[in-house]
Amino acid sequence: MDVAAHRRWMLLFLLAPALLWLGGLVVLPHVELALLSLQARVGPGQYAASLDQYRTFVDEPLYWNTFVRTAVMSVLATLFTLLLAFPAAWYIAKVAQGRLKMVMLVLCLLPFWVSEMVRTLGWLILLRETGVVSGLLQATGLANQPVELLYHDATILVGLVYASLLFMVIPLVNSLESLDDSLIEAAYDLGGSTANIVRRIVIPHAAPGIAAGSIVVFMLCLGNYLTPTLLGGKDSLWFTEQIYTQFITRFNWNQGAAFGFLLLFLSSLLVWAGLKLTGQRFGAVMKAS
Amino acid sequence: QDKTLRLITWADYVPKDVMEQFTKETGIKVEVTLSNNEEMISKLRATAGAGFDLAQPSQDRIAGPQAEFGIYKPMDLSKIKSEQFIPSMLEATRLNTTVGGKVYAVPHIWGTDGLVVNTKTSKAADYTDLCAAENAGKVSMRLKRPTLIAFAFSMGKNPFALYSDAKAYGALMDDVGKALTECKKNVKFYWDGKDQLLAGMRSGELTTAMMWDTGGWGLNKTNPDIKFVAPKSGALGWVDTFALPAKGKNDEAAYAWINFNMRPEIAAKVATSAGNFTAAKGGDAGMDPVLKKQFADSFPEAALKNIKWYPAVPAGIEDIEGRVLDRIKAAK
Amino acid sequence: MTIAPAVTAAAAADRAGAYDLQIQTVRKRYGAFAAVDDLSFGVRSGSFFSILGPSGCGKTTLLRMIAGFIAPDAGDIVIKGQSMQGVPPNRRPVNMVFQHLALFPMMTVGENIAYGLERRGVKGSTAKTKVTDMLRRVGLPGSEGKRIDQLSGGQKQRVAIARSLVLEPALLLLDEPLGALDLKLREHMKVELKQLQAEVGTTFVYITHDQSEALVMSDQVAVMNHGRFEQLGSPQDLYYQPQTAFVAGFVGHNNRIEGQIETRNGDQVLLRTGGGLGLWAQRVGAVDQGQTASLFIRPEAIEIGRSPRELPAGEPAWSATVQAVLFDGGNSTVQVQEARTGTPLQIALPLTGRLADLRAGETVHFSYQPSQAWCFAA
Amino acid sequence: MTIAPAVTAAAAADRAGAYDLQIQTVRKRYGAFAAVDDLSFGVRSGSFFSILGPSGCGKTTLLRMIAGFIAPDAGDIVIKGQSMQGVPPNRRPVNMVFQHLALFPMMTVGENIAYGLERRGVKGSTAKTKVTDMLRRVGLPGSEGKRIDQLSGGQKQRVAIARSLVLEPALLLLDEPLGALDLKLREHMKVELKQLQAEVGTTFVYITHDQSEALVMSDQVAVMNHGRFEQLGSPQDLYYQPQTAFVAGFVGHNNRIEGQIETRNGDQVLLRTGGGLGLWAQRVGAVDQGQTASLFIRPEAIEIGRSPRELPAGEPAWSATVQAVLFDGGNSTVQVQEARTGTPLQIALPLTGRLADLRAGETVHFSYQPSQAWCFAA
Amino acid sequence: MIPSLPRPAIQRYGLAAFVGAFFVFLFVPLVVVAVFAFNNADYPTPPWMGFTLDWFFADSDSRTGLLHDAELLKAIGVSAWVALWVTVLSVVVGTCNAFLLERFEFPGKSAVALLSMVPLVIPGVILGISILAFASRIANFADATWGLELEFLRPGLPLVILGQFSYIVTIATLTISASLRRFDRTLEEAAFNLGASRAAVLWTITLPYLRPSMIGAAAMAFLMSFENFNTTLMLVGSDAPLTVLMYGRMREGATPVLNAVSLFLMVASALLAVLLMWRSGRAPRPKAA
Ligand SMILES: Nc1ncnc2c1ncn2[C@@H]1O[C@H](COP(=O)(O)OP(=O)(O)OP(=O)(O)O)[C@@H](O)[C@H]1O
Ligand SMILES: Nc1ncnc2c1ncn2[C@@H]1O[C@H](COP(=O)(O)OP(=O)(O)OP(=O)(O)O)[C@@H](O)[C@H]1O
Ligand SMILES: NCCCCNCCCN
Ligand SMILES: [Mg+2]
Ligand SMILES: [Mg+2]
Repeated sequence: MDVAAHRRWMLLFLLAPALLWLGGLVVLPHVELALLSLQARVGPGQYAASLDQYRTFVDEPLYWNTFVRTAVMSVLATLFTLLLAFPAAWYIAKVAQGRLKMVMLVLCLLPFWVSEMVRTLGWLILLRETGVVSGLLQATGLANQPVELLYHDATILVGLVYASLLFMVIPLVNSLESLDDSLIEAAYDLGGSTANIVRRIVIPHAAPGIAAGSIVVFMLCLGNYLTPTLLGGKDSLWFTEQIYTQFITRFNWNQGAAFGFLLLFLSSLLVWAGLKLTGQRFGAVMKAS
Repeated sequence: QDKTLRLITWADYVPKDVMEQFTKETGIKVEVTLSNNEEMISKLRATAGAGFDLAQPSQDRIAGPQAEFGIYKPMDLSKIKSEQFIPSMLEATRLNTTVGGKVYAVPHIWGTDGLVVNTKTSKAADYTDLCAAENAGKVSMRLKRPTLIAFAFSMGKNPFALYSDAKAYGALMDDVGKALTECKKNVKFYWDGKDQLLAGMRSGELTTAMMWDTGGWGLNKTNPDIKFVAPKSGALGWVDTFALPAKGKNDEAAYAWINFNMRPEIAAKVATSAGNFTAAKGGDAGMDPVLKKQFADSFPEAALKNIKWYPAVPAGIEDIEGRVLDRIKAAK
Repeated sequence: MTIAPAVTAAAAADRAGAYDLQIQTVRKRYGAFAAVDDLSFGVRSGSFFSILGPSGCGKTTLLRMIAGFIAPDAGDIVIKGQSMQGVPPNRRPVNMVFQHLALFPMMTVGENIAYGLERRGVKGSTAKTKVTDMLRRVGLPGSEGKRIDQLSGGQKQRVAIARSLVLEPALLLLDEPLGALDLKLREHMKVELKQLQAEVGTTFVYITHDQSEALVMSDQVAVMNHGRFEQLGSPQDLYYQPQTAFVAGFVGHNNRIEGQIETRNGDQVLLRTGGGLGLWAQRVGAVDQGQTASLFIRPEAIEIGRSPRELPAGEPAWSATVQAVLFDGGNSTVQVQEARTGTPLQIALPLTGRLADLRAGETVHFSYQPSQAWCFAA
Repeated sequence: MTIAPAVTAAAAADRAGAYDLQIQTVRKRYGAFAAVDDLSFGVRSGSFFSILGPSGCGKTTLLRMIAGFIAPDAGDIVIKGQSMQGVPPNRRPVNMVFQHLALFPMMTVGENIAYGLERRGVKGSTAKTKVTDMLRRVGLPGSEGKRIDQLSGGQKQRVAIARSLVLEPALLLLDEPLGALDLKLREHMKVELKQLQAEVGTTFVYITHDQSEALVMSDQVAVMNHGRFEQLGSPQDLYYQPQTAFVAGFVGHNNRIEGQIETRNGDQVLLRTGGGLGLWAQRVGAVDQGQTASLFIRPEAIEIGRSPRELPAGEPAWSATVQAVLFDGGNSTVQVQEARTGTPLQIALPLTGRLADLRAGETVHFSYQPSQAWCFAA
Repeated sequence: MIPSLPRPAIQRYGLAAFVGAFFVFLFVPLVVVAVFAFNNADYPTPPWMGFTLDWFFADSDSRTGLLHDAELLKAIGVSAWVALWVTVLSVVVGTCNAFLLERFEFPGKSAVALLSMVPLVIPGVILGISILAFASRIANFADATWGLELEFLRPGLPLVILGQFSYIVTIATLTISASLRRFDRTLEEAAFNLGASRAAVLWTITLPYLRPSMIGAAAMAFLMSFENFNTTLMLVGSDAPLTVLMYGRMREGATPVLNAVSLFLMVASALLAVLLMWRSGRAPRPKAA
């Protein structure tokens, strides 16, 4: 067969699954979501086009507050995750050698291979008022009565950071590994201090990795459902929980769809702003991850 | 014939031995999915009534969703051995679950919502005591509609009477919302899964909670200090039912399961497992004497009379409640 | 083995002024393996000093000890008269040009060069002037704003050197900086680097495994092997008076012929190969009659002609058969086998192109001066 | 420009037997840019044919057209008398050795070599025998089971060639296969590759930008530039009789001097530089009095001495000042400036080491034979 | 900094201590979950009531150990079944995508490339909901128009598989693309030149080269599917995968058998990791985690 024709057939053959996937499972479902969000119930089983769902979001400060709160907590969780993951990633990428490095990488992966449920169960055992940590605190005399460590915002943050670490560590390790040691040596040789080298050499080099990790972690936090609901207390408003509530306990798909869309839109806006601010491009960043 | 029955129901409604016995007798395997009212409805809505052969929503949550989403099919009462049911319950359920002249459910298990109290550490006697200063930080409730209704009653109102007047109901709910918002500082957490609550009571982290009677009686078995108390303003009475999803594929098995379950000896076993009472005639006879005693303790004559039975929820009410619940959740 | 300006700790003090760098019995072991083995030498101020040796001989280890990235197990490193014991790399008056240059890709050319200045607190217009000036000196005036990836290989080279030189180090250390360049560019940069060093006058310590680089650029070359110096001297010393068989084989092309010493006559010995060929050569070191030895003779030290008459008179001559002509213009050689014993030899063809038309199978004649061949104990 | 065995489509038929490969006005354009520009030539059976040219001149494009990876825009490629139009690469009787060898890392040496045989349906013991035999021929007997990453650079080289040769192609195409090797190994493989080709007798088409490789190994060399052949001939032809200024500059080292033709005397012309230096040279092509021209003279074609007496009598001589001595053993050169005009020249030092002690600043004298210098129209 | 630079002891030990603490943080929740699998109590929470193996082996009226908990065992089976399909689909489509994105140019390619990374940052709940909504729309339409009941579009395992596949395939695509990008295409040309047909080149050269990354992607896909909750929750029907079942149990009545099954998950994934490491000599590392 003629080479060009052959390539055209191959292209079609390969394009088909990709388009089915992206169209059928990503684009069209979101179009459906958008359509749903633009309808309101007018009677039993009857719906009409309407902006009510979005109006609710605007009119009712509760939802907007929930979103802001979710976003702020997610940003905080992302920052803490970055701060925590960076030294560990540095150690894995630059200090550990050979076997140790491999073992450490696998150790990082393992917790994420057992389900989020199990990890959360672990935190529940650890942190509840009658839990392990509280017991330890009392046994060591650091506390004289049971301490409730669950149901605080800080608990949610711990849970979120924990659930996100891997997704930060891996892109960081990937990008730090590609940093040639001799660049650091050269900077040091030219008189650079540790802080300066980190600021001028390491961070600029790792920027795509940092951005990739941060985006994924931010979106994961924002979209998390289990951790805030199980670890969070009576004030733990989480936007995905609102969406879930609308869909499941209120049977209001239209409202839920609008919330879902708003979450997607507002978070994309945040990510976009973050990328713009740091001068990165999404495609390049995700490739780096 | 199809050899499995896909059942979506509450925890503890299908004890292992009952399931095994059923399978042995009929050759039908039972696949159980645990759920609650809202999730049951949502699931069936998403499937347009497919995916399950039998569901067990509460009787008050059938008519509304059926009108809205058409997720159930009418019961063929001729296939039900109606002689196995307590007639008054069957009749009450029939009334509440009739839509367009067709009946959609038969009763299975009934019980109440009230207070679970650790009598050693708490003296709560009505819902409003959940908000008493002395119980601060040691109480829990669900952030769901029963709580709103319970508080309305304890505030001296009758919410059920306002079901038909959306505006008045809304105003009442706003008041209840305010009270509950006030109360929020007292709450350790709003429980969602029953296990979370039970663990809290068991460990002493909680002293008082609004919950189903069954939870209180269960705890009472291991810790006699914990009791189920019918609140002064009245316990809320519910009936969980059997209903057929619109696109169930194995109605035969569903009817078989219903009739099997309503046999007195089976009903007794189920009721014991669930810790509640059954709508099966004569089921009480075979029930755990301990449970009977607990029931008698919790429900003196007056309290039994004072039980407020949920009427069917008209459409639209849940929207009003939802908004109020969200506000409570969001309040600082 | 003689190391020319071997510096003992005692002698070092007197002559400190003349030396920018003194290495005093420095040693580095990895386990039982000595990467650098009790090495001592000095590098004169302002000179271009090369360390030449095969891969793995310890060059990089030595250089990194001088730079301070590796601490020696024993011995001292003295730079400009100051012991470097305990001085971290960023406090040493030396700078390093890395094998792959290690230019900072996230900075412009100007920022790269200014980096070290800024770290010293030199900022603003002073720094700017220095950068501009430095770029001019390395032949890249006005390139401050360019990105690193806009530079060619040779330009990157010069920026890397400029980045170090702008700090005016006492010593510039270069670790095979031409290794990554292609052949033609390497040829060119060799000459350029030598000129640059002559202009700026900074002492260069340059390591390489390419003998041509070391010979062309250096004032002094140390040939390193197994963590030790085999010989230290001027390029000509190494080429014309190799002190060890290793140096003779490593520096320049050489024919190596094994045999036994048959006779000794003063400093000249007669080596007899297994095949029976007898060759006279200079004896180097303690090699004597009866011993097995290696004889080295460079392809260009052998005279060749179609008839014996073309050879210089007075030297013994042999006839040989041409196996292959490796025509390479001015670097052409022939591979021959001595007629009687079959001993293989490589012989350079005259630059004039006189024998350019030789063909495999022809008979040729060759001779050499024993003073241009060396014999080492094997 | 004359292309020696230029083959026209008509003439091709007669001589098909003598040629394994005929390229007939083949062209490949990328946009307006002609990577290969109406090229025609033939490669004789059993010869070692090199294409030498600078980076980007179109060598790889040409080779890939022969292999069938790129379709020519125009012209035909004839292999063993068969037109290759429409024949896909896996059906052509040619095999290719890739620049980075492209050995299959997931297979053993044996599996690599057997790969092509298996594709032809040759399996089992027949294939095994062929592989064993091939490995023996390339000097790696018994290496079947080795993994690719256990081989040295030179061994990989041989496996890559074996993998192609085992298919007994009419033509073996080699795309700078020595490019990735280090210097010493490259020197060695040059000789080895030439020997191998002579033994197996397969026609080799070899491309390289390294003139030394082309000269040492080839029977015929084509010098390519901008998609065309500048000259095609034996290595000696190219070196001693360059037909174009490009060839003179590209093949071997050369001094290039610009000026104007002052006089012509038969085939010799006198070139006068801007500085006033007058030099005689062979005229190549149509360059004549009054024209600007470039004169080329090789560093090794210039005689040099400390006094004029050391120079051959009868040729004009000049004096000059030494700028730098680039000592590189047998390849040493001096950079000098002619005393009166300052014209810079590079002169090779005699192989004998006679002038090894020259220093910058000394005065030297030089002369050359005009027959060894060429003048081209600029 | 890197080991070749002298660092003050405090920095050196500080970093090592930090990394130690990091791994403790990572593993403490898992360790307590594992330990409480042996607690002789009826609830998966403290206090510690003594050691027992009941939660693995018991089969009495009051206690059902992992080995006899038919529901749990079935859920593991369901999860494995789902994971298997998700793995096969993700690797096959991921490989096609990798070829499409690395080997072909076509109009709109950059949009396809960008879009194919988007599922990574869509919250799982929203992905689940949108697919649910879209699928119901089609199913309802088919039902209403042709009376056709398209059961696979109703909540159930097929939809769970599609939902998980919709974002796991992104990870497979990134992993396999990265490997394909590093692939030296001259290997293919060499094979072609040695007489191989196009199919033979693919089969004998390209796919074997991609095999390690395909195995890595498969392992990753399997584990991510196994542990997925958010998307699955929205799409399950009557067959509950393990995570959904565990969630239900955690809400409605948990025993330490949950800890026991968690311990089983940890051991299984650790074994898988060791197997992969041993086979490839390199830590399995997901692209974009
Ligand atoms: N950290 C180390 N641990 C163990 N051995 C080492 C270490 N660093 C270097 N070596 C060994 O020390 C020897 C000298 O290494 P070095 O890098 O100094 O060689 P080199 O002369 O620079 O070689 P090249 O020309 O290949 O760069 C080598 O044999 C090397 O294997
Ligand atoms: N696909 C292409 N599209 C556009 N231009 C091309 C393409 N392939 C090659 N070229 C151009 O054609 C010219 C010849 O390329 P080719 O690869 O044949 O050079 P070469 O002689 O092999 O060079 P090198 O020695 O660097 O390998 C180059 O200028 C190159 O930029
Ligand atoms: N509002 C209706 C509540 C129904 C509760 N059913 C409880 C079942 C407890 N096992
Ligand atoms: Mg080195
Ligand atoms: Mg090329």
